[in-house]
Amino acid sequence: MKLHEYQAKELFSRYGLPIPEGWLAKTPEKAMEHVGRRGFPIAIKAQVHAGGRGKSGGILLASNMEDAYKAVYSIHGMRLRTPQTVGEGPTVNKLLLEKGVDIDREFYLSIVPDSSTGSLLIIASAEGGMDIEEVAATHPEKILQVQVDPVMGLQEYQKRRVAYALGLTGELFASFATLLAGLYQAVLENDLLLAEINPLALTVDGDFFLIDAKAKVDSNALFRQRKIAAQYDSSEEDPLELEAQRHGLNYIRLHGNIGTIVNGAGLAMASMDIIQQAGAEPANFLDVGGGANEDMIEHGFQILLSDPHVKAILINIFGGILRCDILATGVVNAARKTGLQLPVVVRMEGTNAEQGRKILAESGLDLITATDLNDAATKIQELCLT
Amino acid sequence: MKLHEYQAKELFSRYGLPIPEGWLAKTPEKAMEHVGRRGFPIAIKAQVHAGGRGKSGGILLASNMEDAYKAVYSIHGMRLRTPQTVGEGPTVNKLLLEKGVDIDREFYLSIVPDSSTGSLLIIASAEGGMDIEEVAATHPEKILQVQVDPVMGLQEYQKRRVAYALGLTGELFASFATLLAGLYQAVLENDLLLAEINPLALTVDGDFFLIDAKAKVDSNALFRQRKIAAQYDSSEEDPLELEAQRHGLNYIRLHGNIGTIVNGAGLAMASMDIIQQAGAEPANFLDVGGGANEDMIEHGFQILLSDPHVKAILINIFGGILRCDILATGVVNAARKTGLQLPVVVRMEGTNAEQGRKILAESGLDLITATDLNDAATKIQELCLT
Amino acid sequence: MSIFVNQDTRLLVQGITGKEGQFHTLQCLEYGTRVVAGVTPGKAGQEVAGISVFHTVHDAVQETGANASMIFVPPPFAADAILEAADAGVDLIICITEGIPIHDMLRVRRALQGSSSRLIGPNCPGIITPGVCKIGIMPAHIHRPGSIGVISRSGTLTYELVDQLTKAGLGQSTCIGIGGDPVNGTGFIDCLAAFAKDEQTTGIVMLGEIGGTAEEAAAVFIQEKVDKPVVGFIAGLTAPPGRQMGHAGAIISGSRGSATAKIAALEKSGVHVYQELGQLGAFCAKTFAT
Amino acid sequence: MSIFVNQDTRLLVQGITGKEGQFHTLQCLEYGTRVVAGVTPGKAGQEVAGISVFHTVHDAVQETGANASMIFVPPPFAADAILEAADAGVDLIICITEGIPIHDMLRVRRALQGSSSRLIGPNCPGIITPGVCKIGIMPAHIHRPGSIGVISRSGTLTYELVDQLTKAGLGQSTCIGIGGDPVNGTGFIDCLAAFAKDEQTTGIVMLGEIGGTAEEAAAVFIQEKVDKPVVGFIAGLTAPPGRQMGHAGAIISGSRGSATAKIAALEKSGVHVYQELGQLGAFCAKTFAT
Repeated sequence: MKLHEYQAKELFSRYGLPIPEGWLAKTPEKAMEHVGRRGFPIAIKAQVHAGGRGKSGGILLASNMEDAYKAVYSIHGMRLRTPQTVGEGPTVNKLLLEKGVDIDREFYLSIVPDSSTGSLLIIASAEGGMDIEEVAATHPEKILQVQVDPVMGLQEYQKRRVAYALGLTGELFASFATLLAGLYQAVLENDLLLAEINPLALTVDGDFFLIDAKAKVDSNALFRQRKIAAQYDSSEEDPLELEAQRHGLNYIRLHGNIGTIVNGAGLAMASMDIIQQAGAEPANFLDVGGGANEDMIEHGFQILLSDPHVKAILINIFGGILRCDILATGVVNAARKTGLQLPVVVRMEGTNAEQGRKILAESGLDLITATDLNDAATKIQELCLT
Repeated sequence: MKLHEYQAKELFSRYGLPIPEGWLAKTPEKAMEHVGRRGFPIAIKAQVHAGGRGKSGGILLASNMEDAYKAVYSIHGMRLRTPQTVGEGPTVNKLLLEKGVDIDREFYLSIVPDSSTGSLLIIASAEGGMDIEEVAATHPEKILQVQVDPVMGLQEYQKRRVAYALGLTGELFASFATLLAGLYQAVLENDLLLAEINPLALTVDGDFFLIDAKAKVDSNALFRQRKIAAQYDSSEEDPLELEAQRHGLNYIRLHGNIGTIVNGAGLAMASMDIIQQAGAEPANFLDVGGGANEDMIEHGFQILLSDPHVKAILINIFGGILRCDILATGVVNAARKTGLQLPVVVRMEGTNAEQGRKILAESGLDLITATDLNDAATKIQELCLT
Repeated sequence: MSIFVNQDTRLLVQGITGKEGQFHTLQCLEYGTRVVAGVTPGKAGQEVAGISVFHTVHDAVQETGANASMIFVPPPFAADAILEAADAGVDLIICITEGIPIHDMLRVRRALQGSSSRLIGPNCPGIITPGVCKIGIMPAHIHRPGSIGVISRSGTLTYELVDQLTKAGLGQSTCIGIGGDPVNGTGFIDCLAAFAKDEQTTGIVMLGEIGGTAEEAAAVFIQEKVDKPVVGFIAGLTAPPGRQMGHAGAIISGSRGSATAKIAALEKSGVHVYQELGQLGAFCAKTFAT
Repeated sequence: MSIFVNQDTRLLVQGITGKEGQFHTLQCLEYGTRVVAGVTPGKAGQEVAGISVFHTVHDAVQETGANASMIFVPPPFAADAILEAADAGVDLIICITEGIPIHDMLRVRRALQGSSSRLIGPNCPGIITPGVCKIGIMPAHIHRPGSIGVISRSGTLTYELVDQLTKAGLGQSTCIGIGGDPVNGTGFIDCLAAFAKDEQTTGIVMLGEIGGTAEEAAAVFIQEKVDKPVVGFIAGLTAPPGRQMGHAGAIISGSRGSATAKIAALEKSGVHVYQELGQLGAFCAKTFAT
């Protein structure tokens, strides 16, 4: 779960990290009120989940009232399309206004749990700013990676390593070390999958400020991160994906017309591959997971049926922890409630598959049964041709 | 550094551990005031560093005013001699008065950093009370030892292991788990070498109370435990040992008459062995340590000279990190300041030994030089015979 | 022979009194697995299908000599359950639980370094040596004893493959689901090394998927250390690129982790990569026959 | 040959700019040790006796290829210095510092499990292979190259012994002070194992003292694994019993840890125990001659 910039900054500031004075506004009028009261220079920043906002007009700096007015009204309500967004991009309906600071140097600093090294990885560079990915690609030696043992935690020598690599000594070392320790603590205590500050600015007065900040929280940890879970902003999400989330389903909407219901991410991806190999396009990725119950199956089915693009459905289940009888009951209930009109190819194997097939057969519903994966692919192909 | 019972309880209570209501009194009059105000039953407990106080009359329970009066006046001012004290035992000048609780069961619980397993060792037994050492000797299976990884910290499953082994389930499990976690945290954050609760009482109402509590702090960690260092009660210490401590010297007073100044604990112990093998008795153990400076040597020398039992001194230095020239200068200064009258055998080898010998030779002092350890032993023997 | 499990495996089940725990304990028992104990804190003295339940893993191990554990404990408590099993000296720990926070698993993986316990999973279907021992949630009937070793990151994809293998006349020596989480215990390389040494195993099938770089590392290992034929499949060739994790992810992984990169790495190491899932079993039969 | 250090040892000194650090760096240099770098945070760019000082151990290792470190950092920062050296991949870490809190050392020892770095100390005089490499604070001139391996918990007691050995005509292969703290790195057993395998070493002297049970464990190891003659000495036979640490200490250690118990354990394992320190060198000469 991604946090907005203003949420991430609020979170980090609770760990003593220095953020510029800022004010959130939900309307252009409120934004202009803040501008009028706070003076210049002031930054106007779109609060949407879109990397690369700066280059795409989502962040503007104003040094007088006229510029500020233009900036506020151009950003608020815009659809922000950046290299990292999908489709037309999200609509901006929240602005963060921030007092400008007098920047001397810009650093890059992030912490991520890194599975390949089994560490909490600190990534830092003296070449902060918008083009850090390019620095990583062209000058990897300018990027320091420090692996923190997740059990030992951040050590003093690691703070020194990062600070000295960034050229920070003396008093700057001390304030940077405190900042880094705070960021590390924030990552740990909030189950962050990403904490990124770019740029971390050093002002001409020798003060650090988080100019931009990103944070992403482990969705698997929301059971113990209630406060963060409550900050979830669903306004940018696809309504069907939201509906799926509510029922614990892993659903991603795509652009094709063959809906899929599969258990297991690997088999779901492979099923999409099969649909494409059959000459059609998958309408979605939908992994009902291992612990699915009747309700979840039923809701997954309903979500597919409410996508107008879906012309046919492939159900591909290989039962392990998810028993086929449970799946079958869910499908039957959903088909009855929705008055199913679409062709549905069902392929079912594994735990309690016999019982599952029996439930489907006795339901009186008009379902197309596939004997194996090859057969299912053939039947999908036939549906596409008709 | 040992804490008194009332200090240990105050420390543990900051971690949420439940202690009985109690009041400290430095005079019998104050103690009786508390008794008058608080009612019965009340426990009167000597606050001295002496294990086994209970059996030796240092803890009495009173259920009426007359008993309380007798108890307070018998304990206050007494010298408490127990199997674990040396000599006549310390004088009691502080009393802890504690409200009695209605005990159902008594447990033993302690945590120590254990070098042999490299863990923080939890020791627990359902057979709490005064005779835990006997339980350990005769029924080791009644004592549970759980090794906590010092880096991972106390895990939930370890709380369960201890609690279930003590027969604590349901609500008792929950409150015990909290107590154990608090005790562990206290050990970590205060650099404790020992945290011991014996007995840990469970009342008939299902509440836990720390009836007796011991804590010992790592002296090497006092640099970061300033608050605890300030609680140091030196009233029970030997004045010469205190003086040595003030100068960073590791000094223990013994009963013989040959004083020793040695660098390194191993060589110091071996030097004591040599004195005994030569037919004399060492007056002390004095390790001036590796980082000794002139001042420390001088003070060590002065401490030996102020012990009236000391009839001769053996200085045995093998210089490594402690350079012999530094030692020699310290000895010369101290001898001059004190107007040295006693015979001193000096044996000096190692780093800068030549310079050291030269300083001694040129000092004009009347020192007995030994060429090696055998020679030193012989010269000590000669002194003893004369 | 087989790897990691055999007829001497004595299984305990952590979370045995839960719904899934009970169901799959029964399934394992029916298959012939020697289930000797269950653990659910606070429920010592109960029984599940005749199996005694203990408060702690230490008690269970001491009383029953269990040397393997299957974990069905819910995500908030699963990391602790793994640590408990390792501390009690259980040799093989199979964690079925899905959805354990990544910070928990980083700590668990670090704690298990240097331990004598092997962790499989979490978020995995388990391990089975057909005809001998099943520990996990895989449907038993699709397996047949034989000489093919199977390693997979994905549960149901494994069932699909195994079903096809069996139907194609290829039995399995051992099938291992290593789990789909980014931080897990036993990886491709550990399994490849064990299969390479296992006399019963004559061929290996490896099912990978997009994300991470475990398949790339496995490819290097295969080239250097595995003499037996290996068939590979990577799921997610047509999946849209994953949602961006900010810059940090890109800085660490660069262009690695895509299906194309993984397929290229495996092919370069001599792995027989085949991407038609419907005919994968038939392809294996052909490949391992030569 | 020798153990742990040799002519390829490239030393860096952590805390090189302090008074003791400077003094002993000079002594090591004079002895011929290849001191290649120093580390003091905040002092990169300075020099000590011509040796470059770096901010961090990582920088020092990268620039100079140092593979050993000698630590003179004060107690509050010493644990961190050890961890830094290990993280930078330094093979051999010798920590001279005395007075490190025990909780710090418990964490360090746990962190180093499974690491490729060997820690000697803390609170130790260091290690010397006479004529080749000296890392530590021992007075150099008392040593002679030879074939006796020396292991000791006590610094100055070691000097005493080595001085006597040299005067008795016995040179040393390597002398190691493992340090007197309850929690340390390399122990008696590690050193015994290395000396047992070292061709140059023909006899071993082991100096123990009261407290702990390291000598008892070493005795068991000697009986099982060491074929070379071993002479033993235990300091503290006449020391008064240590101050009581409450019940917990007694529960853990029981009656172990006394000088008498240690001497008995060593003698039972065939170690030649001799308690007259003044004649210990002569005793070694006699024992190792047979």
